[in-house]
Amino acid sequence: MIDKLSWISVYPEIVLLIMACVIALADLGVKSPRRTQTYLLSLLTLAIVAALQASYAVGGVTVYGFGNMVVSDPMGNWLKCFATIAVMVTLVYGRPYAADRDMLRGGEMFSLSLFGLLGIFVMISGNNFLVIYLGLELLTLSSYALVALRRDNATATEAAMKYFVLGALASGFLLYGLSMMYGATGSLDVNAVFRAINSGQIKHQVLVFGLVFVVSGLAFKLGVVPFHMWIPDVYQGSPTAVTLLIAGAPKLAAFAICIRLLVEGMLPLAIDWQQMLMVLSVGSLLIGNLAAIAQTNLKRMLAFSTISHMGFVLLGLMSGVVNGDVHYAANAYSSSMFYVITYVLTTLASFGVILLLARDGFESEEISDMAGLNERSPLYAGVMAVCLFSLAGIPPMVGFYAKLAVLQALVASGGVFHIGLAVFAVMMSLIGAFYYLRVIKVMYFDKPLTAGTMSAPFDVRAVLSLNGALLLVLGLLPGGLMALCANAVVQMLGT
Amino acid sequence: MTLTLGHFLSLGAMLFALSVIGIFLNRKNLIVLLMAIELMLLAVNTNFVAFSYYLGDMHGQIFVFFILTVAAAESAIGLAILVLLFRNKSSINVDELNTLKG
Amino acid sequence: MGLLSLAIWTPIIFGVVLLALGRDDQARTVRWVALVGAIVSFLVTLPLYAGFKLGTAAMQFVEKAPWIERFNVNYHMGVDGISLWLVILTAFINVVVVIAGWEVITRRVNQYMGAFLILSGLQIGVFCALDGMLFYVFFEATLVPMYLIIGIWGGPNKIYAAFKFFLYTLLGSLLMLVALIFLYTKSGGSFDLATWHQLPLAGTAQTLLFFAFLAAFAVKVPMWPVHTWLPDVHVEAPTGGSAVLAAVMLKLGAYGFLRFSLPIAPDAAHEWSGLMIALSLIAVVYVGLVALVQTDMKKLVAYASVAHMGFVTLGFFIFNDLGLSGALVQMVSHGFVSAAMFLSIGVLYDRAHSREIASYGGVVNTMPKFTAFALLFAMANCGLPGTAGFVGEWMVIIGAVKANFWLGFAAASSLVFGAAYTLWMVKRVYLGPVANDHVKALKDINAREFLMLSLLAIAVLYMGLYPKPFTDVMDTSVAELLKHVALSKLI
Amino acid sequence: MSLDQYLPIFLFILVGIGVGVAPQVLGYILGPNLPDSAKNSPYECGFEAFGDARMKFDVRYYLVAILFILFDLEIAFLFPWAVALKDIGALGFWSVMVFLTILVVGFIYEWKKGALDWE
Amino acid sequence: MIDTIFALGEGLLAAPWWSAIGWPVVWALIKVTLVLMIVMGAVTYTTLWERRLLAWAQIRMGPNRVGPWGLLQPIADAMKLMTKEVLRPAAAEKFLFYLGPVMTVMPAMAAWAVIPFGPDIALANINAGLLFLMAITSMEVYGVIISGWSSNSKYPFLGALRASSQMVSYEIAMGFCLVVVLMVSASLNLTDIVAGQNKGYFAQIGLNFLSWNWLPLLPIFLIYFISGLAETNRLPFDVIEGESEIVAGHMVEYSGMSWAMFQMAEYANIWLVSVLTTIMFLGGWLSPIDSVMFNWIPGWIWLGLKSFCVVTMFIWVRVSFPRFRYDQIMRLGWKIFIPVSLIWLVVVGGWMQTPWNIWK
Repeated sequence: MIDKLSWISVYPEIVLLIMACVIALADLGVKSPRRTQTYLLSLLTLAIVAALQASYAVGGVTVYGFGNMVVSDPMGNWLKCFATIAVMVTLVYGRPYAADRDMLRGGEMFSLSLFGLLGIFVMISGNNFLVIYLGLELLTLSSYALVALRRDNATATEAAMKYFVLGALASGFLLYGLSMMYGATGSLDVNAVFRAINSGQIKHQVLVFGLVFVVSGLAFKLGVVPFHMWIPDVYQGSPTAVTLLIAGAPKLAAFAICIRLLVEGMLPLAIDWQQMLMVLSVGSLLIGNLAAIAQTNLKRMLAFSTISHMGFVLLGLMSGVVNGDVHYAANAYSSSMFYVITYVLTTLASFGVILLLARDGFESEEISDMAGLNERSPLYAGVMAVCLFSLAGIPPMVGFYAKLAVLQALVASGGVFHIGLAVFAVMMSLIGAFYYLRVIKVMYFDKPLTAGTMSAPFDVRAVLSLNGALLLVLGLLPGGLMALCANAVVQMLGT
Repeated sequence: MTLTLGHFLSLGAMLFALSVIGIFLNRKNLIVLLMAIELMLLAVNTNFVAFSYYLGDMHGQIFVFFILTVAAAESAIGLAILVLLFRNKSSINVDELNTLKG
Repeated sequence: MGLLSLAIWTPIIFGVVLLALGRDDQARTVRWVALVGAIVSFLVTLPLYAGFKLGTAAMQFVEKAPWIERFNVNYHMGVDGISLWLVILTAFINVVVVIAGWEVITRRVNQYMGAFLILSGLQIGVFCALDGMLFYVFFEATLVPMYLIIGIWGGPNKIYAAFKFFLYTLLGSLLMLVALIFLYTKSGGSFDLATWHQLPLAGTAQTLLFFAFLAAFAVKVPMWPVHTWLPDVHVEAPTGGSAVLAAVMLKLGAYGFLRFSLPIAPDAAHEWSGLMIALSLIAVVYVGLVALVQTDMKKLVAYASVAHMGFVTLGFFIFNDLGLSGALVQMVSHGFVSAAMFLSIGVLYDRAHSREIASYGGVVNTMPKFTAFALLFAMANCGLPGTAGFVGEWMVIIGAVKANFWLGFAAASSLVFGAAYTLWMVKRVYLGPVANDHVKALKDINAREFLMLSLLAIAVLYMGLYPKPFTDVMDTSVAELLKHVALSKLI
Repeated sequence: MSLDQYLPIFLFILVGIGVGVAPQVLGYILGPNLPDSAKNSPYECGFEAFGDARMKFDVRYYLVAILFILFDLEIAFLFPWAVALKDIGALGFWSVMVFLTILVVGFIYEWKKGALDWE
Repeated sequence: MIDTIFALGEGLLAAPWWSAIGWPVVWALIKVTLVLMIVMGAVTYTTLWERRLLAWAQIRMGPNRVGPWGLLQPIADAMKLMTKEVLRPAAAEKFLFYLGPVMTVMPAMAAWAVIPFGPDIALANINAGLLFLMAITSMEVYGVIISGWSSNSKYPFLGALRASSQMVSYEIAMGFCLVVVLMVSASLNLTDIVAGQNKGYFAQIGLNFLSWNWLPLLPIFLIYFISGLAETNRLPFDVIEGESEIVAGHMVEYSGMSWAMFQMAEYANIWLVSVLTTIMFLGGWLSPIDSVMFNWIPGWIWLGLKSFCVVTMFIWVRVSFPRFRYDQIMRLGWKIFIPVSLIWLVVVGGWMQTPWNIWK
């Protein structure tokens, strides 16, 4: 029986769950076409949850609850905190867009976002295959529905269908792998699995067989080559607000389950999964960057760039353990964590600008739609430029430090081969710089197609400016966030 | 002949392979695709139940319960999307999902 | 806040304020704020020279504070004899550029001025950084404003030029990044340059590092054969952009050789010095010939820049006192001269909107004051005694002769080419009868342009007639560097 | 695992199928077999059939199907709980109360959204 | 030749697998057939009973010509149907068209496998009896859908949609009812469920019928019964074959024995629901009062009697109530039955947590 529940480990989740339900029901009585009440209540909830998570994270205590089913550790708490903020920002950016496109007839966008966030929380907290799976599904099911929120839009529904099919396929792969792991180790508990593998009494082939499927499933979720097919279509097809929701916070969760499953659960198999991750990341860097060049649709281009960025994240993950030496683990995983967090931050701002440009009935999705943005609004052009430079990894934007951290982890952990990999990675980011620059070129060097200036609600303007400024400030002073990631990962590994 | 774990695992593997083939080779009907996805989850369930029985550990069966539920929710959403898709495109042909390309 | 921080952040803060506040309908205010910013930024660099202690090779005005503790990156700054004049040069050129863009730029003035101010701060940062990562951050960050300057205010083919500039230089520096990370790992977790200078390294590692740094710096300098971006960029960039590019940005690469390639991988530097000298000579001789056939004034000066920078790298890799200090002097003097050349072309271009040599002729008749300045700068460009250009080139040539007579001979031959292409251009553009109606309509320079050109003229003449303040500052540091490079670091 | 008791079930299913098949075969053999086009056309109140029978139908049927899937699985969850309720005590009871609360939230939601209306 | 065959037969009979599998199979088959004979007999005569009862209620004669009191009427009907032509619309899916009736009848028959007719009389006394029932009766819907769809005709199609929606809707309410029953009986085994009703205060003082589930679970009992009506598509919930709207629903295109299959399934299902109601709420084979007077009567007779009463209730409802509108049916199912059964589920669950729990 469950001897101790440790409710404290899930208080934020409980708050979020209750509030998500309350919001779903309360929204039924809301008449406002822009869902102001629902919106404010959602933001309030998210703010409370974020604060709660941050206070947990600062407390730095690791609590196992519900018979070891969930764990609340600083790494998870920080990730959850950032995910909450990401969802919050997304809602702020997305509301005018959604309101213009008839997506706010009901408050589903808000309640589903909150449920999706709950899924993210559960994924991050999960210390058991079952819990992780449930969180994953809660997130993806909410996302499917969100993508299809524009009911009359053929592209959106097509994207939803593709997302659904490939997402379900990914879940299937992951589950199959998990079932094999369960069969081999006899437990669903991540720690118990670790102990079982570490005992060395289990046949290696069986474990690797399961591992292949687990890694493929994770790769699907992260969207790395060759499991990336859904990313461009879904990014492009979804309503931009939803694209942002998919592109932002879930990446944090995907990173977290990689850590939970691969590191906490299967670290003794590191040699095997490292190789797989390496292949995946090389492929992602190559395909993601090369394919991005050919795109004319901004969202699609950013989708391919996401693929390449996830390749970088995997580079960090794969350089944690060298020949069984776990000395570099903290360094490597924290670099990945830093990368993911900064990536999400950047993505938020860049999609925020795209959302802002999209007027009623006009999707600002083509790169050419950005023409002369600098003439129309130097502020938004500036924010977008900062984002793109950050994505390209140009200092002093924060994206540079992310790349630096990952490359450092890569070089530190290996010999000539890893250095070669690092050179390959920087070459690929050079290609990346090209297509980011292209967008900047369109924004700054081209003549605007329309003369109109940009207008946006106050909340959007404020958050967007703050977001852009944060990219720069973090670029000048990245130390704090890096230290935060490092501490969190060290504590995670310590337990 | 006695049934061993291997038999159940082979069954699971076959179902899984079948569903993967169904997903990748099927170019005609999206409903078949949805069914293949369900089949995939069933393959996983077979695995879990078999392992659970042979390990004498109940957790695997509990997992199956949850997978079933999730599968139901998933098919509900899948079908909902399918209906939307049909309304918008008047077709559920896999090959006609080609607006998004590049 | 130390003097160096002040020198770096004053222009940057002014720049950011300009970006944030300025609008085109307040262009006047924007210009004045920019000018004040530039002048203040320049003034804060002067105490550096005043307070600089001669006779020591140690870093001065050192500031050190932890920056990114996780990677042991420090906000570590300092100047020595090598970098001091480059800092001052940068701030000076910035003032001149702000004046140069005063009336010419009418579109998004705040962004233009802001970009230059920020760029200036970043460049000063590069010269001051004593931490590998800090250096890299400043080094790379300079690309962003320059890219925008070229792209927004550039000529008809600006987009091609901007991309070429950005990607070429980024390619090199990314390799350097890997090298930096490698060094960080090798040195047990430090980005400190002084630590790296003492770090013993194996031969292969040194070679690889040397080439990784070469990739970054050679592109930036630029050395033959990776110089091709420079003429394109110069042609398309606005006048101010060209001036800063030629005067300061090229020096970033040259400076990098002195801070990274030579002291960190001295054995590799010696081993590959033959190659480097060869490349430098090709730059000097061959590119000098190429300059001869240019019909576009800016392109001509751009190729001349490549040739002059060839002198600099030549000076570095002959490893003697005269060569190295000559190269340093050449860096500073080329900063003044090339900026002046580009600004002169800019003055003409603003009036006639053409850079073709053929569309001018007899400018002296309509613009006598301007022609006087232009002749002075042209002489400096071809290294006539009494001008800034002479000192550096002469020292390098003597250094080269010391090392090897034929080397010196080849280098000296470039003086002939330099004189040839510069003077030929002068003859065709400025001298002779008025060639056409455009020239006839030219108005002589106004007070602003006069101020701008005379500032440069003073600098050029002062440096040519009395180079002692420059060489004095450099001597100790150069000697120290040579001593360091002479020691093998092989393990 | 004792499967003895399942043998009759298996046989029952087989026999059940037999009960379904045999009379139809019998009827086919014993009855006349004289089809004509009127007999073989679909019934439409005596009129000629028009249009395709594979028509679009009200989306609410489909909604009911989806809701059924979900609710039926909730019931599947409740089955083992109900059987074991006497053993698992208050904790078990309250856990499922939480579960049911969430279920009820969904139920209220769809009710208010009009998914259950058939006017 | 004959000797060889005989020897082969001998050998087969003597083989160990035969005694291990063969005999149980044969024995089980006999029992299965027996049960089905009884069920089919009951089905046949229920039709007669219904017609007579309807006639009596409407003050007319009903079938009384064939045999004494019309007792041979069902046989005659069967003969008639057997010699009718089996029609199939040209546009129908051939295989599915004939599969429809099979899929309808099969569950109605197979479900009897787990029904206990007495304390030890069950063909398959499995632990998951109720689960099996849930599973097999759910398959009923397939028959309806398949037949409605494969006919490739509009009325059957609409009828099938309506029927299946209605059936699945009420299945949820039924499911909740079953959950409540399970809560108090703590077993999925039907024999245990019946045995569990023979406990408690009233059973000790001999008033068995008051300790049966129907009393403490009265709302559930009612919901279950009414849902049973809807599940079997009986009046007042038989809009799917409402003559005035869509003729005969999914069976429009069927004739002859194919059509008879649907009728057979319907009546078999009525009996099944009745027997289940009896088992779960009315004490199964238990005698209503614990006295010598009743106890000598065998359990299966009690079961039969109680079930017969429930079946008669089905017919009485048909006589008495007008047909519901379709939207009313759906409203009743979703908006009344499901909430009420849910609430009662919570109430019973809470009750069981209190000291006044009567199902210890």
